Amino acid sequence: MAHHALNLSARLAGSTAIGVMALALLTAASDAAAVERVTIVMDPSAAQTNRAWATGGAFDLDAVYQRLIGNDPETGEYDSSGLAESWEANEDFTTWIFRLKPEAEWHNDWGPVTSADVAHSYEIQTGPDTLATGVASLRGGTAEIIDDHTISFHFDEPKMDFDFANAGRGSMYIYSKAQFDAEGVEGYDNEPAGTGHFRFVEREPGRVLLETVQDHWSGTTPDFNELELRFTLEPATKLAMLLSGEADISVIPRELLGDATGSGMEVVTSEQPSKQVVVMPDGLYMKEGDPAFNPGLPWTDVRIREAMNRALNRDEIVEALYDGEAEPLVRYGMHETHEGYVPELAERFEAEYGFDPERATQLLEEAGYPDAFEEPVIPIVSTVSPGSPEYPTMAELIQVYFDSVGFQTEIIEMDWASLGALGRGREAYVIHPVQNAPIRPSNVALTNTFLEEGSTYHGYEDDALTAIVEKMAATIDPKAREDLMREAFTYAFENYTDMPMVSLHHPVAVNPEAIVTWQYPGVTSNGLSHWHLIDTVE
Amino acid sequence: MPPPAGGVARGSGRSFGLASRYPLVPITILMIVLVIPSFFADLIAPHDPYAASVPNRLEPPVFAGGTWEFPLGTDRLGRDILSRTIHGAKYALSISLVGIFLGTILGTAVGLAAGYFRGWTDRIVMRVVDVSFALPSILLALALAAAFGSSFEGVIFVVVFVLWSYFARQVRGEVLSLRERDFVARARVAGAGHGRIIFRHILPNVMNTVIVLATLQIGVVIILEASLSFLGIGIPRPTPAWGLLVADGRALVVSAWWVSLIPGLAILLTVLSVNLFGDWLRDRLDPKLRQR
Amino acid sequence: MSDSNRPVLEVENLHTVIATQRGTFDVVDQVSFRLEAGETLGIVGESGSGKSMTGLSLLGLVPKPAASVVGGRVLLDGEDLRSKSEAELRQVRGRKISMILQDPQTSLNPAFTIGNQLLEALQVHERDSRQSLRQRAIQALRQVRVAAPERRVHDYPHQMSGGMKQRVVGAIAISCAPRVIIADEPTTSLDVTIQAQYLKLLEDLQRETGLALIFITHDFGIVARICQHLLVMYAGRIVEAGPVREIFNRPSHPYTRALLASVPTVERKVDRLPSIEGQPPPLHDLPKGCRFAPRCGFAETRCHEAYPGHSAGRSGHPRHIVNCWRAEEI
Amino acid sequence: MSKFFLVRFSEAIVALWAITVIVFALTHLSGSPVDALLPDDATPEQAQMLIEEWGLDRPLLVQYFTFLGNVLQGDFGDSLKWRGQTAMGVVLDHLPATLQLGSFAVLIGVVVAVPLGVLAAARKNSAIDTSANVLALLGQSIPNFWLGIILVWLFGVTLGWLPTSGRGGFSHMILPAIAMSWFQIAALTRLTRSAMLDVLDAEYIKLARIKGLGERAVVWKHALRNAAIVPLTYFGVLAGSILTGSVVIETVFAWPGIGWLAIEAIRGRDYPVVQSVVVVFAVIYILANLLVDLLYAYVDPRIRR
Repeated sequence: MAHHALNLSARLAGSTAIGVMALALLTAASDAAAVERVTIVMDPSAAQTNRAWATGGAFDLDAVYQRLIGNDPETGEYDSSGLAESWEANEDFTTWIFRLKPEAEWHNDWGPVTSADVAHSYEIQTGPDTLATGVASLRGGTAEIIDDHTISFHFDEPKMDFDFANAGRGSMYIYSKAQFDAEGVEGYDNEPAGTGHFRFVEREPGRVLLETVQDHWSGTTPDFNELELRFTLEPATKLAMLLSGEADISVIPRELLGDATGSGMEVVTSEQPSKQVVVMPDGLYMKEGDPAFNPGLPWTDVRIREAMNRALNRDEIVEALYDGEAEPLVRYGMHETHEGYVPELAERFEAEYGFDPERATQLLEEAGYPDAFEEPVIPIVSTVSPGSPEYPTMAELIQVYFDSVGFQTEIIEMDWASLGALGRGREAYVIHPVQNAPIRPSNVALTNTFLEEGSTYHGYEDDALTAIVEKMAATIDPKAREDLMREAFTYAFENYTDMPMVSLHHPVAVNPEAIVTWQYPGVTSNGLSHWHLIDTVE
Repeated sequence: MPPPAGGVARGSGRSFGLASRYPLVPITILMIVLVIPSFFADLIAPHDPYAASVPNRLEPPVFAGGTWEFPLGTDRLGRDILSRTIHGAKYALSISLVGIFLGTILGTAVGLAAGYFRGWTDRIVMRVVDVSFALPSILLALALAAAFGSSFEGVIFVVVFVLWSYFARQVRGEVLSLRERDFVARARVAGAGHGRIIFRHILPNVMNTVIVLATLQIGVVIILEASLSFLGIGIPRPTPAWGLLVADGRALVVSAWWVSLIPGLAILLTVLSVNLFGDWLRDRLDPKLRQR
Repeated sequence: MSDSNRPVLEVENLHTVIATQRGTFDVVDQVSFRLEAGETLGIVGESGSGKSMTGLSLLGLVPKPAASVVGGRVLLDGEDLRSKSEAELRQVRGRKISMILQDPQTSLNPAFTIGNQLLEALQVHERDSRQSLRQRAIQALRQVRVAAPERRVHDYPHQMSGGMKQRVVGAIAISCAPRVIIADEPTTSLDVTIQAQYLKLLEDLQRETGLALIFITHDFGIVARICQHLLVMYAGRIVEAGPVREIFNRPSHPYTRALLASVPTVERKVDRLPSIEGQPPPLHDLPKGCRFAPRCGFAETRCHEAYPGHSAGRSGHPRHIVNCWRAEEI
Repeated sequence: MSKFFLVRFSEAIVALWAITVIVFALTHLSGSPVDALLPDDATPEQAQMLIEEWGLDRPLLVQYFTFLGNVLQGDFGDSLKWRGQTAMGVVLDHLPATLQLGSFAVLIGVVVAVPLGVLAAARKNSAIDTSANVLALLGQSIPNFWLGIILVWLFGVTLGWLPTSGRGGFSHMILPAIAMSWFQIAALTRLTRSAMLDVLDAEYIKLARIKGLGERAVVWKHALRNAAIVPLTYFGVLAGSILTGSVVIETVFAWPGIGWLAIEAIRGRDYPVVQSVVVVFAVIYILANLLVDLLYAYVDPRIRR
């Protein structure tokens, strides 16, 4: 009997082994043909749904649905690769007109794309239950259908970033009105029909399967038949999937890229930087009369903020957190491809922000904290944010630097949402990392970062800067705007509103046996786009 | 997260032979890996466990091509893994001791009351125990961490939550049978009050069981702490708690395996020895076994 | 006594040891006896005297791995069981020699019906149709006077009384019609009336089947009632052996005498062995000489120095043997 | 019998109710879904609109009774994170994956641990006993996520024998099930062994040998049938640990079950889904323990009446 049981398990193991071998043979056989299915493994998006307006921007069906405005795959600039062939705003940016491509058509025979679809999409995406990113840039307009392929939006106030809201980082994906009229929103849930290069096949827990639309209306067709998205959180597992051939493309943390290339994989990165990372001394609600102002925060003192910056050895940070693969960041929200770029700041950076622990200690002394810093303790948030696996290590490293110049610090573990809640409650009296992903137009970045009604993850507010940014937001004249932006960036630079860390491209690891290359600019919130440009091995 | 060493301790009656033959081996390992480092970490550890040195990051251990400067290698920030693992013993020991102490006291008290008074007390207590068994502890831990942030106290709370109901159930069972025994009846006839019967007559008789069970939970608690760290709700960094060290280094399992392997070995050795020692203790203390 | 017949069971110098942490010790030593068909042999002794272990040694079922039979011969119908392999021994157990255990409450497996357990005993040894084996099982129950055996086979042990269970154990023992049954204190845990019934049953069975019985007990009343021969054991060795009547009339070993002293008439039932001053010696600390010497009122120097050999019992009966230096003096 | 089950049933309902209260309180304590689901650059105004839309600004008690009222009608609300699906629907979508993996893990546990425990007991202090001892101790000494990752690398990447992760054919189940059952194997082996040792000393085992039964029948039929009650008790605990274990294992192996779902939901503050997960889990736990009671009666005829 005892032997019997052992035999049973031996037989079980045997049959499993045979099964595995058969499986291996099958995969080997299909390898001979061109790549049939491209599998990408990535972190699960925050919201798994077919409704784009119920996501914060990382939308699983980005390859299925399209927006009005496209982005150039190389430069990331707006182009006509979206559903609109052209668009323009009037002089004071209160009216925007979009002309749609007449040849664009819906999957599953829902007909051509019309202005009615756009008006319908605008309505559902700006509803009260929307989670969409930048919805403030969308709201407040009335859609006017001029003809089947022309639509305009009218606003009471200038809406200068409406194009941004309709391009890569925006979430204004266009949904079919015809499908909605026929099936309601459940139609989107069950059998979503888009206009992109890939058609929805099925969504299962942990996985989305898409198929290539043959003879796509745009005239281009990807060279593979299926696109599979797999969602996995564990970095080691994502790497394992790539190395075992289960995934062709893997979105893994930078520190694992070396492991991937060491095993024969290759790294593809976004054409443009896809995000800027800073560490934010939050909770600086310093506008006159703000009840949330906390004078007890040491970093209300600009000298302390400079000392914090001086304490950081940015070369080491790049080395330790980004494997040396990152560009230095000079000013959060500022980028040379956008308005208001101040080139001199880069030159001043070393002198004013450079690593200088002695200067930092001296600044502490000047600010009234001689002989190191007893009280209060500076809370550094260690958090996990999707797409930023390095944050916890960053918190530890910052603590090391801070401690070494005389700060007293503690690390507080907090999930990203709880940090947001602190900000919303205007009591984010903590130091924490935050990112600008993708790098947004300067006006969006400035209003988001420095105004009270901006994002809850930013907390530097003072009267002078608020005045500059509000004035900029209300200004239409391009030259005047440019000047105000430069003024705002310079002011922020000189007042050490944050600790600039790095500017990053978005890398993915690919299996060279399946993937030749993939060109994407890095303009979406998770950095990925232009799925049809995945080029597979013939 | 593993369940408490459920029936493992209870009912497992007789231990494997190894422990009873060589009780000194697990005790020695425990001393070396857990106890001595806990008390003398500052003396033994070659480096400050928090001192980072980026240029020395991810140095391999000396037996894998590293240098004696960092005998067991360094982590992402160039911190000495040997020193961090040595200091980690403190946290392993304190979490286990505090968590098990509180969980045991609470569970034993409740179990004593339920088993002794029976009736409604018992019914209510056992329903609460049922609820706490049916409530997934890991979700509780996640919710608590989201509400209050993760902390040493939070980990202790989860440990106590996992353990108390288990102890309550075991102790109640023992008490139910004890209270029918002659010496309890005699004490009652002699006019002893409830308090006296419970503390003088019943408690001493369940103590052995409780001590053995508590010892065997040390391993459970250390593994639990590791699971909580895996979920990012364990002891906050940069504290070098073993679970956190293993969880933190897990992504580097291929290229810098030592980051998670070394603290992992510390966990393995400790839990292994604790279980062996617990087996030995059970052989010693369990009266049912002594007859044999 | 029919000396012309070959004995059913002949045991020579049986030697069983037990290994403990303190070393290896004799639990059964120099035990020899013979048993003829239809005969009943009683073995008496205090707890730990090795009487149960002797029974188990005969079957080769001493608790492993601690204990093992290391010497002697056990001839059952002329075949030496000691030279048989475990597989061959299994053929003998239950079929030629069987055993009834002390506690009926625990000797039946609670998880199976008694019919199942009876049937199993038969199936091991008999190649016959399930149906006819079933009939034999019922027949065995009937033999042990279980009422309505056809219905009882479906019962679980917990549905029966203690006496009834012991009958079932008896039925299992006789089901394959063995030559020898070892009954290890089978009536100790039964109350007095049931005990008497059970003894009667054993006697009846013995008469019907001619089997030989080894009756392990500490109750001289029972010995007097059903045994023809008797072994008195102390600390693993036989101290006195012989026909019951001869030993009762002329007990020759001080130990036997002490035992019998508290049993004035053979008719009186005694539940426990009468108390004798002192404790039997622990296995790990056996005296060098006579093992009873430390408790013996007659002990002299030689008793403490060497173990006495066999000598004739005081009755003068040829099979009455005693191991005592002073057997003739006292 | 029916009274017994009636009492058990009503107690289960009360327990479930208590669990909903605790979970409701905890999830609401843990923060607002708005913070978890909105993008980083969402404005406070956008957050406020959502709070009103989802009714999160109403008193907690009002929210609880609304929830309870809906639950009594079988409605656990709509998921906030998996928009377009009901909360219970999301849970039921993920449940089969966990049940499949969980039952396979339990099966592995039983198939490995019970024979191992039996053999270890039957040949006490033999090589098998020692190996079982070592295995059991090792199983309890390694954090399961770490074991999971090592299994992935060894069998998924280095040897390439098995898929690393995800749900698919039978082969996908092997590694996660082993990682999940590892600890259980350890516990179950020890339990079975000690229960067997107790039983092997019993008189009826002696009697079975006296009958001339072979060791196999003695050990595997007579002893195991009686020893089985102890590992069976553990089955109840096992059922309870499936979800707990699955949280970690499903994350490592990207297995889309309710353990993974539970984490996602609690991180996304998706109250309706968290509540549904917990209720489903509690129901599974209660059912499993009911099943254990029934199996008891099968194994031990003394309880049957």
